Amino acid sequence: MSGKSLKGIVESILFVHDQPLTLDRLAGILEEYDRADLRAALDELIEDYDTAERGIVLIQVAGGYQLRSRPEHGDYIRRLNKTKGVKFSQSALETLAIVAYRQPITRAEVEYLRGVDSGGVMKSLLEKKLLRIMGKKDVPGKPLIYGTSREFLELFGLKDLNQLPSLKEIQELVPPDPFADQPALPLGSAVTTDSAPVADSVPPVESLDSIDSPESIEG
Amino acid sequence: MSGKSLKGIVESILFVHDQPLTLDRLAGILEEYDRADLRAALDELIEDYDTAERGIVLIQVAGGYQLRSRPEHGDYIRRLNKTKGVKFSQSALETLAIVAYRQPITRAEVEYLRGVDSGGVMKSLLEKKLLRIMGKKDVPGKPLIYGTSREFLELFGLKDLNQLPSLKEIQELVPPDPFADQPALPLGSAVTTDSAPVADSVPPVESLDSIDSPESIEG
Amino acid sequence: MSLEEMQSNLFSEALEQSYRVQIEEFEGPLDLLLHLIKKNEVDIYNIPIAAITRQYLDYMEIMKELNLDIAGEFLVMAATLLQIKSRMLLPATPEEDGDAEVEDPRAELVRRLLEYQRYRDASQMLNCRNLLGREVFARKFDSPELGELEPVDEPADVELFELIEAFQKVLARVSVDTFHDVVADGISIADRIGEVLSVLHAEKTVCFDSLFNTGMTRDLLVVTFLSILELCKLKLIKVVQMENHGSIWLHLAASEEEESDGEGEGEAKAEAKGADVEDGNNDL
Repeated sequence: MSGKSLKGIVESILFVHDQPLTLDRLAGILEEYDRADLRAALDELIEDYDTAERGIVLIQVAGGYQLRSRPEHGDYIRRLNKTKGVKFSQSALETLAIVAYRQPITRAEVEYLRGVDSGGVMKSLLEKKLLRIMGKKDVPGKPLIYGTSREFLELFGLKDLNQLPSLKEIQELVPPDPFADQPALPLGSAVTTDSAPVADSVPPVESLDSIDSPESIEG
Repeated sequence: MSGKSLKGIVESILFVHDQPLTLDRLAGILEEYDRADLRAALDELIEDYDTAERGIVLIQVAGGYQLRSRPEHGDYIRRLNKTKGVKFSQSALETLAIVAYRQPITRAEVEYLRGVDSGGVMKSLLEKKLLRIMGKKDVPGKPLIYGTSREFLELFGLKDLNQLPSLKEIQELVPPDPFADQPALPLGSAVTTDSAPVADSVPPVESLDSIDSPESIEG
Repeated sequence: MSLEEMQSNLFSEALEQSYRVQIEEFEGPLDLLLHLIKKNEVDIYNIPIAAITRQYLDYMEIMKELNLDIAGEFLVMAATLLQIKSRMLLPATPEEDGDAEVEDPRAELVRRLLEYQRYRDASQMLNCRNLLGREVFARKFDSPELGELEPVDEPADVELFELIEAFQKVLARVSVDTFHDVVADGISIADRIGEVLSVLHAEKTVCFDSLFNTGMTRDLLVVTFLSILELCKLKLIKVVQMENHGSIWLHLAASEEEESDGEGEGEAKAEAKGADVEDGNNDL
């Protein structure tokens, strides 16, 4: 590396870019550099910024790298912007959590898990681009299936979905990999007041264990 | 200066502010700090950034302070600009939506629905390969008929056109309350069965026991 | 215990106040049940179903009392609870005795509660993260250094929902009627052009509005309008409006003779084509 420092160049680019910058994109812009060098420069920058002295942090989010203000300074920035910051209702958070952990998921499944109608909140999350329509499920009725979006990752500062702490870690848990095999939700029999004899088609309670897979991911 | 570094706080504010920040404004936001300290923090920051290693500089401009990318890196930043993805304009999105849902469709029909000339936007969508020409309509003038392309499906992550959600499905997300007209359940009479003491003394079933209670995992 | 006694019991216990403050907080029946389980400090794996059911129903009574809309889900859950309770009162049948595993009537409910609790905990975890726009901020503006953006042909970032929204907006502008997803195989534009022309041949001048009858299907309205556009484009008709916001009148652009010896430059071909259609349709 001559004259100009690669680290400085990368920093410039991160600074003017208003979205998370992927390594691919960066490699496309800085074609004359090795990917490995770029990655090293990014790692060094993350370290440089990682001191309480600094007002900026470099994080990995939504598949890319982004400079953000230091979380501890949120109060001061809200003074600048005179905003109270985003606020989410419990129903929105619940719905996001369910979709995040169980995607791809249909609306009926979300409603079964929440126990309440969720069309309104899902529509509003779609409008906010936190949820997205992933297509249709290949079952009778072809219901729409939903997942979380890149904006969801950006909002919650997640590198990718695997970075979500497993439910096991949160309290007592569900698979960290939301795409892992999951037992089908017993829709139909569940919400209704099922008059079928006990232990008929209902899966045994132990099935909960089978969907718990321990996982240690940093939250 | 205690705990949080004032320099860091000032840096945060400079980082998220999109215009030069005057000392007056900064003093207004950080009322609890001395002006002299603020000025000192700014001076220190200018110095910190003033090394060729860095990709960002702090300059005094238009009566205020502003973080900017290092001028020497202008070339690299312009490369970023060249590859910056553009957002879909509303007219492109509208046109794409009309063609997607009404294909095969002529330009005149698109223009009727949109109420404006759409030749330009359709041409640009054709160039982007999101639309394709499907043939000619057997009506006077033999207008071209348009449809969406494979690239369109890829862009929206759809397997095929059947996966395109219908308007009805979106509207159904917020349905009229299906229970609105339902008579209330005879709750009052049900409550009277409460006098039976049996249920509460039933011991837990083994299958339920086998699940670890949340408390035992926490921590 | 009579219903009256129940109710007087209910309100004598200052239950009303304790619930009233919380009344809006419950997201649904599962949320309420978890609250009751926690409040009573009972084991979720061994729910005292009668007591919890009673409190649940009490809560619903209070909701009614306060004239709150009780969502259907709360009623369904009430029925479920009552059913579980009654099942627990039944002695096991001989057949079931033979079965190795007789499931607790509460099992399904417990599963749902546990699962719901997990996601509620997950939602709290999400809420505790440093949120963009709440604790952390990014530069969400174009840096002055970026200068003018050059348009680039690169697939943009767009979600399917935006596409649907865009289409909804279009339809909202066009009309409030339902726009059928599949265009009915009705009359074609070519046919409608013929009809419009024959009316014009007979009447010479026709009021624009008279071509659109209220009884027409939406598709036919569209086809009619497109036919008029097509006829204008082909210069077969003229559209005039006598005064601002007045009626719009259509009349034939030229007499038949003029049309036949029309030697216009660019339009000649188009006119010839249009004339063909006209003739063809006149034959019908």
